[in-house]
Amino acid sequence: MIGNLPTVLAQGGVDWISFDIGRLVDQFWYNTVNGLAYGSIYSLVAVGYTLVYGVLKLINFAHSEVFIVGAFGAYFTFQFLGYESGGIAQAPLVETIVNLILALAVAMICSGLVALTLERVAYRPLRRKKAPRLVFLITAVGASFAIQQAIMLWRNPNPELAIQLIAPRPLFEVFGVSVTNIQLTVFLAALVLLLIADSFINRTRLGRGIRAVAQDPDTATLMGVNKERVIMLTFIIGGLLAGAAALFYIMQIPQGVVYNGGFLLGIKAFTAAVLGGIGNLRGALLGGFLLGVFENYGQSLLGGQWRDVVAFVVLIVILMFRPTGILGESLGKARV
Amino acid sequence: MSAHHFRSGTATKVPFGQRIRDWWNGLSRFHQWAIIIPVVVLVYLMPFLNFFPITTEPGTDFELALFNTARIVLIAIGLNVVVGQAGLLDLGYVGFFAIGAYVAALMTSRDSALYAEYPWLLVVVVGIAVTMVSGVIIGTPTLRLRGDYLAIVTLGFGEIVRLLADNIPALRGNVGFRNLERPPGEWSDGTRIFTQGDGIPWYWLTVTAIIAVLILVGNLERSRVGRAWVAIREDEDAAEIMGVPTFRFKVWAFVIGAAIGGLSGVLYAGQLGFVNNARFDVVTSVLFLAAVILGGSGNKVGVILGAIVIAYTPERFQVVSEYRYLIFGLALIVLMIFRPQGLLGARQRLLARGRQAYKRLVGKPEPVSTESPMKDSGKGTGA
Amino acid sequence: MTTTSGSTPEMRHHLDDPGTDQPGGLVGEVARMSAEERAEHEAEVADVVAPDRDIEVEVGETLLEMRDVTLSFGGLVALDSVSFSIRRGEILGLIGPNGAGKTTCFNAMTGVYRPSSGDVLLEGRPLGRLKKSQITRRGIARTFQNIRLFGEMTALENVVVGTDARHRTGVLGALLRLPRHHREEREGVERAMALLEFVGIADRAADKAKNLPYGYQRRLEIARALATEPKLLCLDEPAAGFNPAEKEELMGLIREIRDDGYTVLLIDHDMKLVMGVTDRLVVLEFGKKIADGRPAEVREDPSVIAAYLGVPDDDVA
Amino acid sequence: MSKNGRLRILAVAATASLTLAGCAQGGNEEPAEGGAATNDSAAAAPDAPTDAVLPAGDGTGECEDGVSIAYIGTIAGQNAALGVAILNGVRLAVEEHNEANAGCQVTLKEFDTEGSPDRASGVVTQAINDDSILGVVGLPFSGESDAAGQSFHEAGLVTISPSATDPALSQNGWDTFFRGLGNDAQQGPAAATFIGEDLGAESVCVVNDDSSYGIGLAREVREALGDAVVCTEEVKTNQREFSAVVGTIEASGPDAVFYAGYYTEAAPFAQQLFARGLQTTLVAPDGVRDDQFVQNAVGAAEGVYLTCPCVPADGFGDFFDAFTELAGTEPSTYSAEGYDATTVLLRALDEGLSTREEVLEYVRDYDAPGLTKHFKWDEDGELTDTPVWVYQVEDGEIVRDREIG
Repeated sequence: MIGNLPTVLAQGGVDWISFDIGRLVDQFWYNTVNGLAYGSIYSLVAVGYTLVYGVLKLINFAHSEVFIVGAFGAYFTFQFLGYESGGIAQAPLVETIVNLILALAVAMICSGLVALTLERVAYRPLRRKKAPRLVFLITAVGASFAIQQAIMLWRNPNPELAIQLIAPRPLFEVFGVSVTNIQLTVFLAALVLLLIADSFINRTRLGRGIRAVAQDPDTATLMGVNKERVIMLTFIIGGLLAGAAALFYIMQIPQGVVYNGGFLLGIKAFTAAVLGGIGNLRGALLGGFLLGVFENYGQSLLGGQWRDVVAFVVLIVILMFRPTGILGESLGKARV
Repeated sequence: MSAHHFRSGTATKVPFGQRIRDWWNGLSRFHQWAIIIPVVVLVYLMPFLNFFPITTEPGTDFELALFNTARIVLIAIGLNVVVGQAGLLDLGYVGFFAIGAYVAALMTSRDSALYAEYPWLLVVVVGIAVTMVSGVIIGTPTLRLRGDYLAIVTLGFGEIVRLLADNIPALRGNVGFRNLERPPGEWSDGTRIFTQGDGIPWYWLTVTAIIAVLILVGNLERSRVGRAWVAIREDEDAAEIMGVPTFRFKVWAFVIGAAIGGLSGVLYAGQLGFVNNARFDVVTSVLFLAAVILGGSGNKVGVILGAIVIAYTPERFQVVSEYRYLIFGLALIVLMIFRPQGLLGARQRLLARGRQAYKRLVGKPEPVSTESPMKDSGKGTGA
Repeated sequence: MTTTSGSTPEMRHHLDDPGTDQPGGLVGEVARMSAEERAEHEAEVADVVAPDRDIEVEVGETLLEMRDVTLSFGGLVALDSVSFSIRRGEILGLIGPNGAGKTTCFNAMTGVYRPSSGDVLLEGRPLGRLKKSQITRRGIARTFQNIRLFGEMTALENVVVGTDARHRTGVLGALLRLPRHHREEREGVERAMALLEFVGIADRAADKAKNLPYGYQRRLEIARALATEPKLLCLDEPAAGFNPAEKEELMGLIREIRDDGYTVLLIDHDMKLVMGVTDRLVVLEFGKKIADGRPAEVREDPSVIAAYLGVPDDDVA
Repeated sequence: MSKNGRLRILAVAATASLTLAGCAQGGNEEPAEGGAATNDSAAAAPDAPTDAVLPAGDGTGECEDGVSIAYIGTIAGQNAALGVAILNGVRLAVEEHNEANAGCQVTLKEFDTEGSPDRASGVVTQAINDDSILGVVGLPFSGESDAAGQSFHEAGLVTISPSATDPALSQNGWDTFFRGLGNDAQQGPAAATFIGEDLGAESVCVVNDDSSYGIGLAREVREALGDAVVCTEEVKTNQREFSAVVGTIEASGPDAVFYAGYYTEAAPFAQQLFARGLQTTLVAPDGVRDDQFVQNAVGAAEGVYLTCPCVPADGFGDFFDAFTELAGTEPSTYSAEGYDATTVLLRALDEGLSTREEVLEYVRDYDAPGLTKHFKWDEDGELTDTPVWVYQVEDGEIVRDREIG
């Protein structure tokens, strides 16, 4: 009877959640290193959410699918280049690097194209009709769904067989934690791409256009900024970075090429964008790294099964108490 | 009632749906009942209309397909209160459905530490009560947010409900609860009325629940509560300034939607006899949302039709079943672009007394306004 | 004595015609009534619209008081220690050049913004931290500069939402259709219908608000605000976009509202309208009050003239 | 290669120890010397028993028209490879039977549960409502079997599971449940013994997924290992990122890791486990024993030991060839068990039995050898003869190592 309830709850209280601070401390550096490597992927994807939000005030729910299409693009490039699943390729280093860059290019192009198509097909007609924002979100959800399902029907619900170009190997140790060659590559490459994107937005004329539209669309239009072109540009930049993220993702987790592989990652990247301050490119960068690290601390503290809960709780808490994130909203004010 | 009542002197073509509505509104109360009652009887007799164009066999058991369709209809009616009436985009609605199912599991499965021989009706009541409370718990903090932010936060809560089911050992995660108790009752030959295999009693039960819910929700819609919801959907700030306690009514919309979702969850769990954490993901939430949007958010008849399309089509046409998520995803895009109000737009009629007053004053029955595109409820961003 | 009495008796149909902003239009049976019947009918309407109209109103007793209200956003001071009061039964005009803080003042009264310092007192009691909806129920109603109706609702329903501010049926009462629900519904609809007739748009009661012509929408907003049974009605540029004839009619309507026992606060750019209808004026400039008095006095005030120098009377499009 | 020293030694030693012919026929190789960690030898694959009852029977089967049996289990969903390996065994059995028995043509109906318990309930109802189905091969996974067992029991429809290993399944009082292999109460302790004695591991981390199967098997293994367990972790269905779990394992530095779950998660887990140069031996159960695991773990599968209550099929010459021809791949985990389970049901139909009750009765009293083992069930539906084998991944192939229980 209900009499059991206290017992169940009490037992549950001891059982199902416990705080292992010792483990948190023990694995602090391990989690930091892993969190930064994984978080750089969040950062790259988060940029797409942030830019589009900054300019259109729209959560591009389908951005996670932009990402996963990039993953498939990279995967099929591997296949096309003659890599086979199962083993680790033994190609010479130079060849491997060239192939990786090729895959990066294909992934970025695939994602960029999907993002652009999405803008054209799903969002632009609505913008023309001056549809309410909720309609945009529903369209985005529908697009996300449709792309996922199309991939699933084309391939199948199971992940593609893994292909790995570089075998992971510990390179050196920081704070007693070994860093693998893949983690280092991914982290540095992501950082470089983010810096390029940042200086593009801050230094070039087109980038200034994006900032101007984000700050005040009407004035920007009056000042001669072509709003449509700016919108297109934000989708393309977001798409390109998501494509890069996709390659880095399958370098770390080669089993991740699967139709719904973008969903959770997309939500987390969005969380990262909100965490740093949505609409703010540097916020996305910061948010991605922070979320990657927090998530790992959380799972050390509470146990592996709580990892995703940690991410969602971070999302909710931030939206409720500081909806403008750490660095504040608005792309326009992103210049520090 | 003839055409000159709504478009005098113009030759504009009257849309078919409009004509149907005007015809319907022109009927007397008595005539309306004379049509409603046979329709309801027909709905109850559906399990016996198991022949060619309607049947889903041999692919799917027809009675169970009917039950599943009815279940989705019930969910869509509940979600329509939240999305269609109050304009709150809830992407975590499946969470309430899950809570209802889990309450049933916890109370009636022998795998549960809380198991006892509760009367089944009590399970329904507790299920609804618990989901309503969770509606308050989830709604109170989140409903200060608007538009997109609300959608994402509800999605987060929906996922957290699922992950909690995964992580709390008492909720048995992927392993789940087996052999849930079913409603009592035996046929004259001593066999149980409610079994997993026979969809008919479940279908009847659900249809009865749908009718009850329709009446109750209809009561709300035709009252100050329903007006407050629409006002909030249309312009939340203006509603507040006109004296509508918007926050309270938003929470109420959430809670009432939750209650209906919970009821549907209890029925679902009862029929299936098994509950685990697998069917409560975002994909399911979006499918529910598709039912509401497809039919016409804010229009009960539309929403029911939308739910039937979503649930029945894949059972009827096995070819479709594989492609259904793709089709519904594309349908959402196309619909939003070309017909954002859904297959049937929300209709707005005067209140019953308003009609009389209007007729008294103007000397003719009111024309019916139609076509409601989804309204923006997300002008502001943060809390 | 509705404003409708002067307009053409022809039937108005439900054709959207934004061009005809002519208010009024007595319809149907009312149009066919004899003069006697009509007078009786109008008396009935007036009764419902302003149930308290026969109560002797003490003009001059303070209804609302702004006491040293200061409002600043960041570094920008929008209202700087503004004090004035509104007396029961008067039409007070709030004027000032663009950006003088008129609408901000409105917003401070209706709870949209909270004063950084100072108090807003209604009948001697400070509004404090009341929510917007609570303030409405205390007795302040308003219209909006840029019309904000519930577009998908019918005109009648828009007004009934206003009457709901005085209703007490809860969710349970509505769910179970308790007697109070029925009583309040009946009262609400009757009152709303009477209000629509009062502002002259009853013939379009069944139309969606968004389908009404512009002039009707403005009138509908007034009806909706009146429906909340306010002690103070705040009108934010109600004549914006009106032609002179329409403005004339609006002035008549505002006077009628006052005569029915309401207190009115009016913002408008149009000096002619404001001067013509108000009993008293408060002038703001750069968030400060620079004058307060009867229209004739204010018109002569040098600081007001200075503030308005070069600003034509009807600069509003 | 990404492998650490110890594993490489194991792998090299094992490679050296076995004469590897991709698909060894006949299976009477010389037992060779074992490697560094153990001194056992790779056992020979058993031959098909000469008296094994086969689907074709004696070709005199007589039954009513339209009788059918069903395969219910994953076909295209999660961990589909495991289901398809069984399904092909079932298909082969039915095909051979129908060819040989003109008087009894049995239809095979296939139902896809996608391997998930919640899906299974509905699918099973469909099958139960189909009156032509007299017996069921399935369900393959423990979780779905658990969810659906009561329904079969109520419907009196006999089921023979070719692969569900959760011991609790036979303790529910379902008189329609029969298990065509050993359960985890045999596999778990056998695996523990193998880890402790054969591999000589003194510290073990036990990781399980969130399925009934993983949880149950991990419990058995932990109990049998006792104090040797130095850490336990749980992962989730569909999880792909395991850095925290790996971190905990790394901190414990165990000699061996036992992963109780399915290959979908086991592959990325193995890959991430060894990516950072961790030195340990990974042992996984039947749910991981599939080529998909080997391929998806990209190199990390090398040297991994796989326990399985399944008998190597390379010794069953005719079956092996026929299966390879039908399926286009060699028999895999539980292909032969699926074939055997189908045989039992087909024998019942050949007797002309036409009700579920009669078929159930027939299976209950069944007592005859099959390809993999002797089939005779106790009152719980458990077999008495339950071999457990261990396999190892060598050069990207899953190769039998020895019988352990």
